Amino acid sequence: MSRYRTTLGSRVYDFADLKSLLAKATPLRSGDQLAGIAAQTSEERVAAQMVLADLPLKEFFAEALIPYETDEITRLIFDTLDAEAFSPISSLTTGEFRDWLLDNNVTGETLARLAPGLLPEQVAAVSKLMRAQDLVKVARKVHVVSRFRTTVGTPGCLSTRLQPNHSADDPQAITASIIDGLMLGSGDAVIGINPVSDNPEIIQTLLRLVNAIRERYEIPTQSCVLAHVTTQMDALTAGAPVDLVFQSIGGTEATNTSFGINLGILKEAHQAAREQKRGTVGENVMYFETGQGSALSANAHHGIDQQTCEARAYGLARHFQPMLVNSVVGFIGPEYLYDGKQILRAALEDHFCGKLLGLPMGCDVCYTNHAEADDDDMDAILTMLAAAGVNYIMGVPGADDIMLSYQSSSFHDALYLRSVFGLRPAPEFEAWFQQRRAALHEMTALLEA
Amino acid sequence: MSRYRTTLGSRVYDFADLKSLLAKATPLRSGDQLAGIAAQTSEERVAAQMVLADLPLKEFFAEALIPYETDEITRLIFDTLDAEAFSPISSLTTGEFRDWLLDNNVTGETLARLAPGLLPEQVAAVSKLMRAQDLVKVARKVHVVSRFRTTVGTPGCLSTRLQPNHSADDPQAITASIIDGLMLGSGDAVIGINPVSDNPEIIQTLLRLVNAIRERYEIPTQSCVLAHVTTQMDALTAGAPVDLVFQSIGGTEATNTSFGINLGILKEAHQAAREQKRGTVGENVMYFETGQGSALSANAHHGIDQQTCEARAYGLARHFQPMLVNSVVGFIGPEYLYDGKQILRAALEDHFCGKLLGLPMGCDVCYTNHAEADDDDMDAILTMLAAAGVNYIMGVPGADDIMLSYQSSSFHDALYLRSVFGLRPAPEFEAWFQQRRAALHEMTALLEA
Amino acid sequence: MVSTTARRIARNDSATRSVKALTNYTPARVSLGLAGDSLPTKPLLAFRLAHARAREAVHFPLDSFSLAQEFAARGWGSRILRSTAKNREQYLRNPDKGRTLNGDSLAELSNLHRPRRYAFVVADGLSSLAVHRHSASFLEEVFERLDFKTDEANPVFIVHQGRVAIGDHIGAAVGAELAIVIIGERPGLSAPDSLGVYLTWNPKPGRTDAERNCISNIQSSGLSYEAAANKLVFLMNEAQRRQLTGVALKETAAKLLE
Amino acid sequence: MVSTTARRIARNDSATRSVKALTNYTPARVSLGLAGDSLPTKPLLAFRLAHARAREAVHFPLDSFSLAQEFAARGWGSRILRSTAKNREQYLRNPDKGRTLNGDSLAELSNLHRPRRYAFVVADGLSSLAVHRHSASFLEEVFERLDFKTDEANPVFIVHQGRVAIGDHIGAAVGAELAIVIIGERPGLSAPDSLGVYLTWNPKPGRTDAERNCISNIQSSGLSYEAAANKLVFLMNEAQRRQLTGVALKETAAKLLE
Ligand code: B12
Ligand code: B12
Repeated sequence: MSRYRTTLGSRVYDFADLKSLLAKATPLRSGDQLAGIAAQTSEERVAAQMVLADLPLKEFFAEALIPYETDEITRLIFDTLDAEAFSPISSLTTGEFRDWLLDNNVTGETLARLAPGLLPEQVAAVSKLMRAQDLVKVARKVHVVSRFRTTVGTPGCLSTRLQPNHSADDPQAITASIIDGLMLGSGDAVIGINPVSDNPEIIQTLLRLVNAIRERYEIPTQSCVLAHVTTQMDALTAGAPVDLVFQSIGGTEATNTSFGINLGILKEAHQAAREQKRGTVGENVMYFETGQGSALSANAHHGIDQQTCEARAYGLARHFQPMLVNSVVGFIGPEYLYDGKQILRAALEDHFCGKLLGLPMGCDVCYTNHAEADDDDMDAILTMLAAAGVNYIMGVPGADDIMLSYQSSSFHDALYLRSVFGLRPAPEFEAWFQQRRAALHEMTALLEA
Repeated sequence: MSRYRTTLGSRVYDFADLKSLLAKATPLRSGDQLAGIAAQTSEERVAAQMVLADLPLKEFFAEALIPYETDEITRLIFDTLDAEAFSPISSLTTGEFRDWLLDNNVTGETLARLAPGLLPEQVAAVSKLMRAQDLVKVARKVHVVSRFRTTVGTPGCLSTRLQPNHSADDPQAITASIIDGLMLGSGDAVIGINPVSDNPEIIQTLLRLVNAIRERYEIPTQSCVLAHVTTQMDALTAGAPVDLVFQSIGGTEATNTSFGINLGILKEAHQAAREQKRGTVGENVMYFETGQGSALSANAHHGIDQQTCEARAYGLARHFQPMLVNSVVGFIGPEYLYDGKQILRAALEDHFCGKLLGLPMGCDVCYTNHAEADDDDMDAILTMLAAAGVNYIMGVPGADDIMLSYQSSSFHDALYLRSVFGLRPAPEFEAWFQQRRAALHEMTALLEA
Repeated sequence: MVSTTARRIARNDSATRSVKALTNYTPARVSLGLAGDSLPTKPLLAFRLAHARAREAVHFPLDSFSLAQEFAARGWGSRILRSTAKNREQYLRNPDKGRTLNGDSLAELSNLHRPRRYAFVVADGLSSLAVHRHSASFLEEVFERLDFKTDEANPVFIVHQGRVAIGDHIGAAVGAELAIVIIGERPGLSAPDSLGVYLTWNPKPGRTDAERNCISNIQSSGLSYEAAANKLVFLMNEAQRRQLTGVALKETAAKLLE
Repeated sequence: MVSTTARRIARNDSATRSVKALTNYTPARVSLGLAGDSLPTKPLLAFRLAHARAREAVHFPLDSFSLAQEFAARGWGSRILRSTAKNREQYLRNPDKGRTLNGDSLAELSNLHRPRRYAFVVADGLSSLAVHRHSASFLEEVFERLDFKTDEANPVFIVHQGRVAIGDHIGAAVGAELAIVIIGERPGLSAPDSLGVYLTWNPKPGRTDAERNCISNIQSSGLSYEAAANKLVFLMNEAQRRQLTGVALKETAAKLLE
């Protein structure tokens, strides 16, 4: 008989351990079903939530989901935890933690102070108890501001990553998309290209391309080419202009191994990028992408539900004071998040968990063509995330990424959110935009070169 | 070969008539599938939308979906149409109408002037072309204000219907729910009881009950008991205090026949209620509920899609300058709106169409236990509707209507929206609430009586 | 802001005390408290549990055999019929299938046709639970008040996957003046077992709901069997007298809250 | 507000003219114009049409027979294999099933085991369209550049419902040093037919993606067959020389945009 147990009516619900309790308490999603760890019935799910609600937060310190010895992320998280920061909530259960988070006296500042004391697992746990509206309400209290050449995440701002990908890394094509985005006010979080190639020479060319545009038009923003981190490091070493260093990360060591990275590589990259001193208003230099399902997809989830794995990825990310973190929430496919409903829920959870853990969270609001979702679902996610105070979203021409083959948010989508919620771009970028708007169409000159 | 025709690739799409074009252009929903009128494939749906987009708005005047001779709603709509009001858009196609609606120079005032010139079918048609975000963006321009003892629908306000139903019409139980709602700031749109009984004596008792509470505590609001309109008229004649007169209405004469009403009955009721002169700040006296699916459910849809039927119900409603109109969007069940996604889409369409036709639209954001939906879906709908500027939502204790057996929005949900969007109750009610809040708990005295 | 005020009030001790008291007066979810402006965790989870269960209740199958036995134990005849809805999924997505009898059932009724006053129909509707819990006891009260005996020739019709309008078909098929459909209402969070009664004069396919009367919420915190039976019998008598049911007929039998 | 500005700019005539020009440079959905701050109706409907079609493309079944014939016409041997995913629904919801061979296919491979350099695998992945359109022409370019002949003993493996990692199983089963998986990438709105290539040294079940290299977006507005073949052959040679694939191996063969 386990410690995680309850009786509802005539049925006894017994949960083997903390990780299966967390998995069963998670709102329904295909990935956890695929992993065979989801609740079998809705009642079982509620039973797990009830047990979880009564679980003292302290107990999470006693039961590492992946042993300290075998996982460097577990080690990183436990070794850097700030026990002092945790003390205001040390007596609470997970359910009481939810109530406390919703309390109007618990402000963004309170939560910012709390962040370093929180385990990702505690944050994942409380998110499982929350309604969508709770995830919005609490997240919007927290403002995590990051800075490089723009200031992203201040209240009242919504930034965008301009994502001008092309299926052959054609510089002119990429330039055309960049111009299109800039003219529509996009690109203040980063101009970030996913290169189709892993060829180091091409990566350098793209880095120089964006840098040249940025310098020529004095655009206050940062650039990034989202190749594998090792390829970016090669480019940096070769003298290419690297602003932000990107990497996909996961919440278990094994996931990251499958991505060809580890803590050491990330630390090196972080240090190298900081030493470039290319930022003007700040020195947040890392850009991370995450997403529910990547651990399971790599058979690296250790029986942990995908949302908890995701929160652990944030536990890793926060170590690097990143400029940008976003979940690419609907990016992989229906095997992890089946439809618009599951993508919405995951988007809100990810944003909430990231913010609570102190990260400058954006979101790639997106879906693939094999998922059960469409643009209406994206509108709901965008709207809820804007209400939740998301730092940034993607800006992809017409929402169609012609290289990554999925649909993200468009430049127009950002305008929708800005107009409905009265949001503005990062202040540096907005000032530039105001000054330069008349001349912006001259940028097409770049294409004649 | 019909006029409604297009070729996509190698496929020819031919739509028999306007109503089937409208049906095929509608976003997927179970009701239209049930009726056998939905598009068979997504491509066919887009084909229909393309043909519809190219259709001049004028042509809607030429083809009444239900013949003038056989349907009194068609007659009402055509007979009262204001051709002058329509003139600014008389040259547009449906697709151009969408673009025009989104234009920032087209303000709420422009749209208010346009309303009397619009056919419900034109509004339904353009809504089918719109994304969810468009439905939000256009609707939020329009402010339809209505007044009785409170002013509902002004910018920055979100009101609630307090819905204190009880499964045996127990006055104490109902009073307890009213007190609970008032204490949480609910009830400024109306205190509206659905009586489980159709017994005229009981209806009168309930009317007197709410009236007494309202008078004793000087609450600036209106009351309503949502029995059949004929039963309310009996009560009014018998001298019971009737503020607003309620009725469920549909968009075809046959639907209304199945509801036991017709235009004549509604006109009588409207006049009788106005003659009471019980309003203080205005004389909007009607409360209508609608909802996609009711026509089909009564086999009274004439092969018209459920969303167009719904818009026609608004075409009927606007004739009575109602105080409140709301779609009970997820109320009936999955046979008409299958899941949270379909309910969300319908809610936004209904709100948009109603507002465009000049109605003070609220929404009963709700679902039944046989539908594929849950509270997270409601949060998305609530959030999007608040962004769209909905006039009011329901306030049901704990979201659980113990008599109607469905889940609506709770008092807490309204607080969520008010806090996230900075919205306030109707001004008269808010002033009262500020003054009386300290004394509100004394209302429990009512229960001892 | 109202929200702030409301919170303050709910926290005010004396207020909290009196707010608690509200739960004595109604089974509705009142006095849930506030976490900030939001629902606290406990009532939130209670709500979710109720939702999980109500969703299950929709799918409980009707055990018509045991229901027929219950009826038989009371000396009543019954017949088990089926609508054209083959299963719950079909029933839910296509209400018309729940409104018509399948071929076998129709055939079975053909030799039952003869002029008669009543056709009593008990249908699962959206809650077989309601039918199992309440239909026998309720019918007992009704039959007591009526000059009426069920037997093999005048059975209670038990219907699988039925909707209200199936009473029109049954009533017409057996030649009844009045169809009385006793049906499981959709399960709610607080009452998964609520029974409704729909009364139709001169039942035949095509009748609209405007031509029926309804008595709803027969369940433990709703209408009692006695009160409901009083109302029904009143309506049945009036229907017979005025030869109609529906909007024009109002139930004025019962006093408030008996 | 940026939105207002952007609108003004897009309406500015000269701006509009130059914005139009952007479409000459990229197939991306640029210069879509503005209706207010929103997407105008025409590009909105074009987007929806593309979505409807891309969703269909996911479900086009692989016609392995005609593909094998195409290969045979070029003098290549081939074998048709199946993963354990029985149908598309299973394939989509359970990627692991697309990563393992079914019993029959495994058995078929057992007599093919012998040391060999390459196992070429052509799998439908998420787009059989991509495989049908590009795999033969692409492989032609590859084979031209390689000292390699396919035949019955060294066939191209055509896989139904396959994922990238199925190359590990096939490669191991037939004893290959290198598995080259040519697979349909997920269909996008603009390219429903994009082909990807994944290269794995010493393939065996359990390899991670960090141990592979990838060449992506072989399609009409992406990488040409020639450029892709150059990259692939470069990587294959380097893999053989350094006895590894994956993160440590960078493709430095091709110049920019050849
Ligand atoms: C989905 C996807 C992912 C998912 C994979 C998880 C999953 N279950 O699918 C996630 C988000 C985890 C991911 C991560 C990365 N990806 Co990726 N990914 C894709 C994408 C969009 C689709 C792949 C697809 O459809 N495969 C076909 C299906 C049928 O097969 P599958 O077996 O289901 O898919 C497997 C492979 O796609 C593999 N995979 C995914 N990405 C990569 C990258 C590399 C280098 C390798 C070897 C394998 C690999 O993961 C899947 C599961 O095993 C492609 C772009 C495209 N249009 O194809 C990019 C793409 C393949 N990825 C790319 C990159 C760079 C990465 C990262 C290295 C980014 C980074 N800096 O961290 C990481 C790490 C990859 C790794 N070593 O695991 C590049 C590869 C460039 C190159 N020529 O090497 C591509 C082309 C996109 C791009 N241009 O940025 N990716
Ligand atoms: C769903 C519903 C509706 C839907 C019906 C459409 C549909 N396809 O289901 C809509 C929204 C259209 C509706 C309308 C009205 N309803 Co109604 N409805 C209900 C509800 C919530 C559930 C019914 C149910 O589960 N039935 C069981 C299923 C298995 O059977 P069914 O065949 O699918 O359902 C049919 C009947 O329910 C019928 N029906 C629905 N309402 C009414 C009302 C009356 C008086 C009659 C005779 C029939 C009827 O319509 C359905 C389709 O034919 C009940 C409350 C409850 N808890 O049961 C109220 C309820 C039955 N309705 C009620 C009322 C008052 C009305 C209206 C008269 C309100 C008004 N002022 O206009 C209108 C018009 C009714 C009419 N004559 O058609 C009252 C009846 C009170 C009484 N004792 O007479 C109830 C009890 C709720 C209430 N207290 O307000 N309703």
